Amino acid sequence: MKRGPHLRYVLRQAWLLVGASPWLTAVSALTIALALTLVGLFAMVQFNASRLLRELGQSLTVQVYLKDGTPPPVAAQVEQRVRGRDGVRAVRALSREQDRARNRKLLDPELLQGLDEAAIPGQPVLEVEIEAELASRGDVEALVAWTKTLHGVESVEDVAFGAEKLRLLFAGVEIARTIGFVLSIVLLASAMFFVFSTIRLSVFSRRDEIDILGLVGATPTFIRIPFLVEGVLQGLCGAVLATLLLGGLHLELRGLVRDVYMLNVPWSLLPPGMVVWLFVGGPAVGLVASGLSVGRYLRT
Amino acid sequence: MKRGPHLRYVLRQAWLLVGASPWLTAVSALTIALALTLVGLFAMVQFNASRLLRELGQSLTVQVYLKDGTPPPVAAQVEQRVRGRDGVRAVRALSREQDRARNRKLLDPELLQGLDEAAIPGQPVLEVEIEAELASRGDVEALVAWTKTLHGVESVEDVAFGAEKLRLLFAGVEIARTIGFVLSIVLLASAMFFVFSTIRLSVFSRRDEIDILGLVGATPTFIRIPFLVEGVLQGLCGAVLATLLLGGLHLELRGLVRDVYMLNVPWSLLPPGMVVWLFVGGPAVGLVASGLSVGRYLRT
Amino acid sequence: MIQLYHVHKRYPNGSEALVDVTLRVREGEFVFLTGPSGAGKSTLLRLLLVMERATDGQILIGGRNIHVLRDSSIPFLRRNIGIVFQDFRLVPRRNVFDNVAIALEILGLPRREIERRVNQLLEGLRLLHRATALPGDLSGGEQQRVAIARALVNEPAILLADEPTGNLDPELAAEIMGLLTDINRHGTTVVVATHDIHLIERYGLRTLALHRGRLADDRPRQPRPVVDLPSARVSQPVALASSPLSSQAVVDPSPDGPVAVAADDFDEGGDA
Amino acid sequence: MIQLYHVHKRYPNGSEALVDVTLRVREGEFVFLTGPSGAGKSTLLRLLLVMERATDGQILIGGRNIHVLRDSSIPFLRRNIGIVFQDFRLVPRRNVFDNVAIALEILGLPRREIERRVNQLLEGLRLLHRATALPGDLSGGEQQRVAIARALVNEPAILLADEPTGNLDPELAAEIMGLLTDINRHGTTVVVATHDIHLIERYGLRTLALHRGRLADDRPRQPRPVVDLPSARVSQPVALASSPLSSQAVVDPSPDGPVAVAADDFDEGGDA
Ligand SMILES: Nc1ncnc2c1ncn2[C@@H]1O[C@H](COP(=O)(O)OP(=O)(O)OP(=O)(O)O)[C@@H](O)[C@H]1O
Ligand SMILES: Nc1ncnc2c1ncn2[C@@H]1O[C@H](COP(=O)(O)OP(=O)(O)OP(=O)(O)O)[C@@H](O)[C@H]1O
Ligand SMILES: [Mg+2]
Ligand SMILES: [Mg+2]
Repeated sequence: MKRGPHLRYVLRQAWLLVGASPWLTAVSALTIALALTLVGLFAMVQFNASRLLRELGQSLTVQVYLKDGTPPPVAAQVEQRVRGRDGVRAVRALSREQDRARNRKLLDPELLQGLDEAAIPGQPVLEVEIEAELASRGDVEALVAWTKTLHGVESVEDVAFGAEKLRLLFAGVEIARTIGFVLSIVLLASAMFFVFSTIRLSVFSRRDEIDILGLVGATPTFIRIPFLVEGVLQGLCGAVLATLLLGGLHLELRGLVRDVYMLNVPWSLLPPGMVVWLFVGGPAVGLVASGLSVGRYLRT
Repeated sequence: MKRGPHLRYVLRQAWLLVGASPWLTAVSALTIALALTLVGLFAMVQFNASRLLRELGQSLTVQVYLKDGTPPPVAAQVEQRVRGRDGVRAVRALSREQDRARNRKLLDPELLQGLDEAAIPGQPVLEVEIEAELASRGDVEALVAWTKTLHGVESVEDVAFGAEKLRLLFAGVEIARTIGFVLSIVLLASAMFFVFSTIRLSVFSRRDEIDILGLVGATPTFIRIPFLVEGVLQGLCGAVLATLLLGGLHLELRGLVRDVYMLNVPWSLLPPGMVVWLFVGGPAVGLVASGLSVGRYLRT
Repeated sequence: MIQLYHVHKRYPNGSEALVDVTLRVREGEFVFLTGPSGAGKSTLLRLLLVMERATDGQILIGGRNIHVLRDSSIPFLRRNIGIVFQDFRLVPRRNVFDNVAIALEILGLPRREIERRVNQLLEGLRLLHRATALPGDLSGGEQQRVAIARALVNEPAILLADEPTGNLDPELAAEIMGLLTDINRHGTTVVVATHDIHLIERYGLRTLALHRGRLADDRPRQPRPVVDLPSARVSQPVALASSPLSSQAVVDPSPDGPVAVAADDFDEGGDA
Repeated sequence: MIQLYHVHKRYPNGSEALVDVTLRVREGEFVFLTGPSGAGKSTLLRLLLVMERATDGQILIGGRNIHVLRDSSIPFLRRNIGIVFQDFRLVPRRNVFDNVAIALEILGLPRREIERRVNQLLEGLRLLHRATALPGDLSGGEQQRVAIARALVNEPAILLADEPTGNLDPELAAEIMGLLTDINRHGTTVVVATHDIHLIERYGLRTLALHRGRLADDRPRQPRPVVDLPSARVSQPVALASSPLSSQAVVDPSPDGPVAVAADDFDEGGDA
């Protein structure tokens, strides 16, 4: 006798549930959308911060300044020693003149006016490209330690390395991550709470119906199924909304980053497969929330 | 005959409304709390960004490097001319040795080992303290233009000014502001929507009661008042919660900023009077939301 | 007191609940309204309370045309009309005492006065021991009596009762009828909608019969009411002196004299 | 079919709704349950449906002790019991057809079968023209008939009816009673709680009287029922042949024979 309801009946009842209180359905769908959007935003920030740091790590170079007048053979010897180290991808030697030419390009043309060539700083330099795995601030410190060992090498006058900048960048990313994480947790918790409680209210506002169904012999499963389907439908609507919202925000943020930082932004700042996750997560949230709330009501 | 209900009756009914569905009341109070917390966070970010920039503007210095070997009289003359300009608060002249001593302090002691005194960079310098009103990125550009005019002055070799850093800072602040603003708008709108709809649901779940009161001769005002009081109570609860939440977040953020940026943080990052605003805004939101929802129901 | 002229009521779904009903109930009258299920009895009472507006025709209550009553005046009309709904319409989240007290809270009576009156009435209806119970925890008959208490407590000029004894045993029904005739004797106009032929026959009062929305019969009051049908088992008459209503009538006690419902009573007074 | 042994029911608020009730209703019997308001009639029916659990004592239905019934078996018990509630308990957001169809949807009957049975029954109860109306748009009597239809539609082994004619005019009441005696004649055990002495007297069936929770009287079936009280105005007997129940009885038609409710019917079957 343990037959479930007909599909036709289920769809009809779920549709009636939606139609009977479109307002409630909209609230639930919107909360789910909001929750998904927040998760999406957080994922987006995480994804892009990681990508940025990975790219930074790939193009990291350390400038090893050699003492002025270091003879080419000694320079070549130093180059050789640096090249042999772990984590070094490439070493490029620049002579005093090459360095000066490079600096001239970097400097303000106005500044250069009236200055003679010799006034432009220049020094023999080894540009060391480092293959670093930059995943945390600890990696930066390790890199700093690594460069310090170069000071012991003869003929090395100075080692320039944007450690301070990197430290600041990491601090910034970390602070953004932490704030984002705390906010996401707070907002996600609230959103989950809302989804749960709106669906619970939806169940609550239909407790007469649920009671009566029970009284005429419906099994808890039979009563539950239309509510679960409703939850899934709300989750789907939420996923659609969240996709639209995130798409809009994505465009907005891309434009912002491009205009303010003048950076070349990759086509998509969204983690791949995110839309799929939204469309899995939305219905799942709806299902779980409605399952919990109907289950709770039916048990008491 | 247009007498309102007794205060005793109103309080009793409002209390019964709360007690009859503590869940709904909790949801409403929490939404209000969330909305207020978000407004508070946004105000906090705004407030601190402005303060930071104002402080930056006050302690801004431009280093005017003079050519090595500039005779003291010429230096004094340049100093005089710079001092005469608009917006200059103070000028301090450093000799080559004073600059070198200062740089030594800044440099890594390890780096200095084995270096002779002369290897430490040093140059006669004018430290120009500028009184700038830094309110927008435009102000930075104006400052850059101002410093450029110093390049024309004879004996000036270079003008160092953290324009790039400032630009970056402003860009960062601006991007944070924009994201914060967009997010706040989105989240506030959702929160307002939720407050409105939870109170509307609360009214909805008591429509039998409202109908019956109307049928026995209660005026719309009489019916409305307990709901309005309930809304105000929910707003008050929301304000208390928001104050606690913001207090907690404030401590958290202060700790974070201090630990990560190693900055000396002022005792309070909260805009003054914010708590008062929370306690005005919470009940106001509750009142308006409940007024709107009861009004709507009573009209139809 | 109550006058209907060619009243029609068609619900949005098309059912014709009332068709060309013209009738008049004088002040202080006691009238039964009867007719088969779906005849339009409840609809007629709903029109009097302006829960629905007539599709056509005129309805006068206390000389005032309620067809053109402003929405803001409706509460003041309703304060003069006590009603017992067929499905009771008690507030589920308020206990018995509060449900009855509502009608007085609305009038802004002092708390002690409210308590005195409500308790007195509940006692008369044998409900005092259930005063703190919620409606959901009452038996059907108990709920019905709470609904009756709420309608009576503010001593209205008109009392409308829809099937007020449908859930009561004959003994209690007789008591309720006693209460209603008592309040009627003090000037209140009473209209009782009922299917209970035995009730109607026993009291021999004026009876309006509806049939498919039309007024099919208007049987005048019988000179000598049949009070003692063998099957009715009427108990001792209700102690009228102890009834809260007899002790303090605010309306004119002469059954045919002018009852204190002026047309202006339905307005919000001078401060409207 | 129904056996109660020393059943007590005390509600959490302390009211003693049933006190030491012992009674037995045999398969295929038709029993009236009567008693003044608050006597415990509805409570007794609620216990049979396991909406409440008895405080003390044993209740057997179809030989099975429902006092120890697992929660998960309750729905299967209820499918064998049709019930008409005193306050109807229709689902407000489903129309008349859907309200009646619920009892069959639960059983997983094919849609066409559901439509056929529901429409036939609605027609018999003169409700077919209101099939798409919501309960809130029905008159009291119409709601009551929908509740009756829902209880009858799945041809239960036991039918419990709480005041099933309280909102019906005598004519319709007689038709409903005809329907109930009809289903009873086909083997269904029927228990009707009512205050209507006239109804009880007319049919002369076994009558159990409760008084303050105690079984005060058990009057056996009268050999010659009085069917034609002058006031009853009973219409022509209901066309039994057209009733959906007579055409396809699932229960044994002999009134005293064993009715097809095995104890196992209340369980979820082999797949539980
Ligand atoms: N809100 C409504 N919308 C649509 N139709 C309605 C509504 N209320 C009542 N009706 C219909 O109007 C007719 C008269 O209903 P009404 O409730 O007045 O009957 P009644 O005489 O009170 O019947 P009963 O004795 O069964 O209570 C019925 O056919 C009913 O279905
Ligand atoms: N849920 C409940 N909680 C507390 N007390 C209850 C509850 N339900 C009923 N009672 C009380 O139990 C007693 C019996 O109630 P029950 O509903 O069984 O009476 P009844 O015989 O059906 O009366 P009526 O003819 O008025 O419907 C009453 O005094 C009632 O107040
Ligand atoms: Mg009616
Ligand atoms: Mg009962």
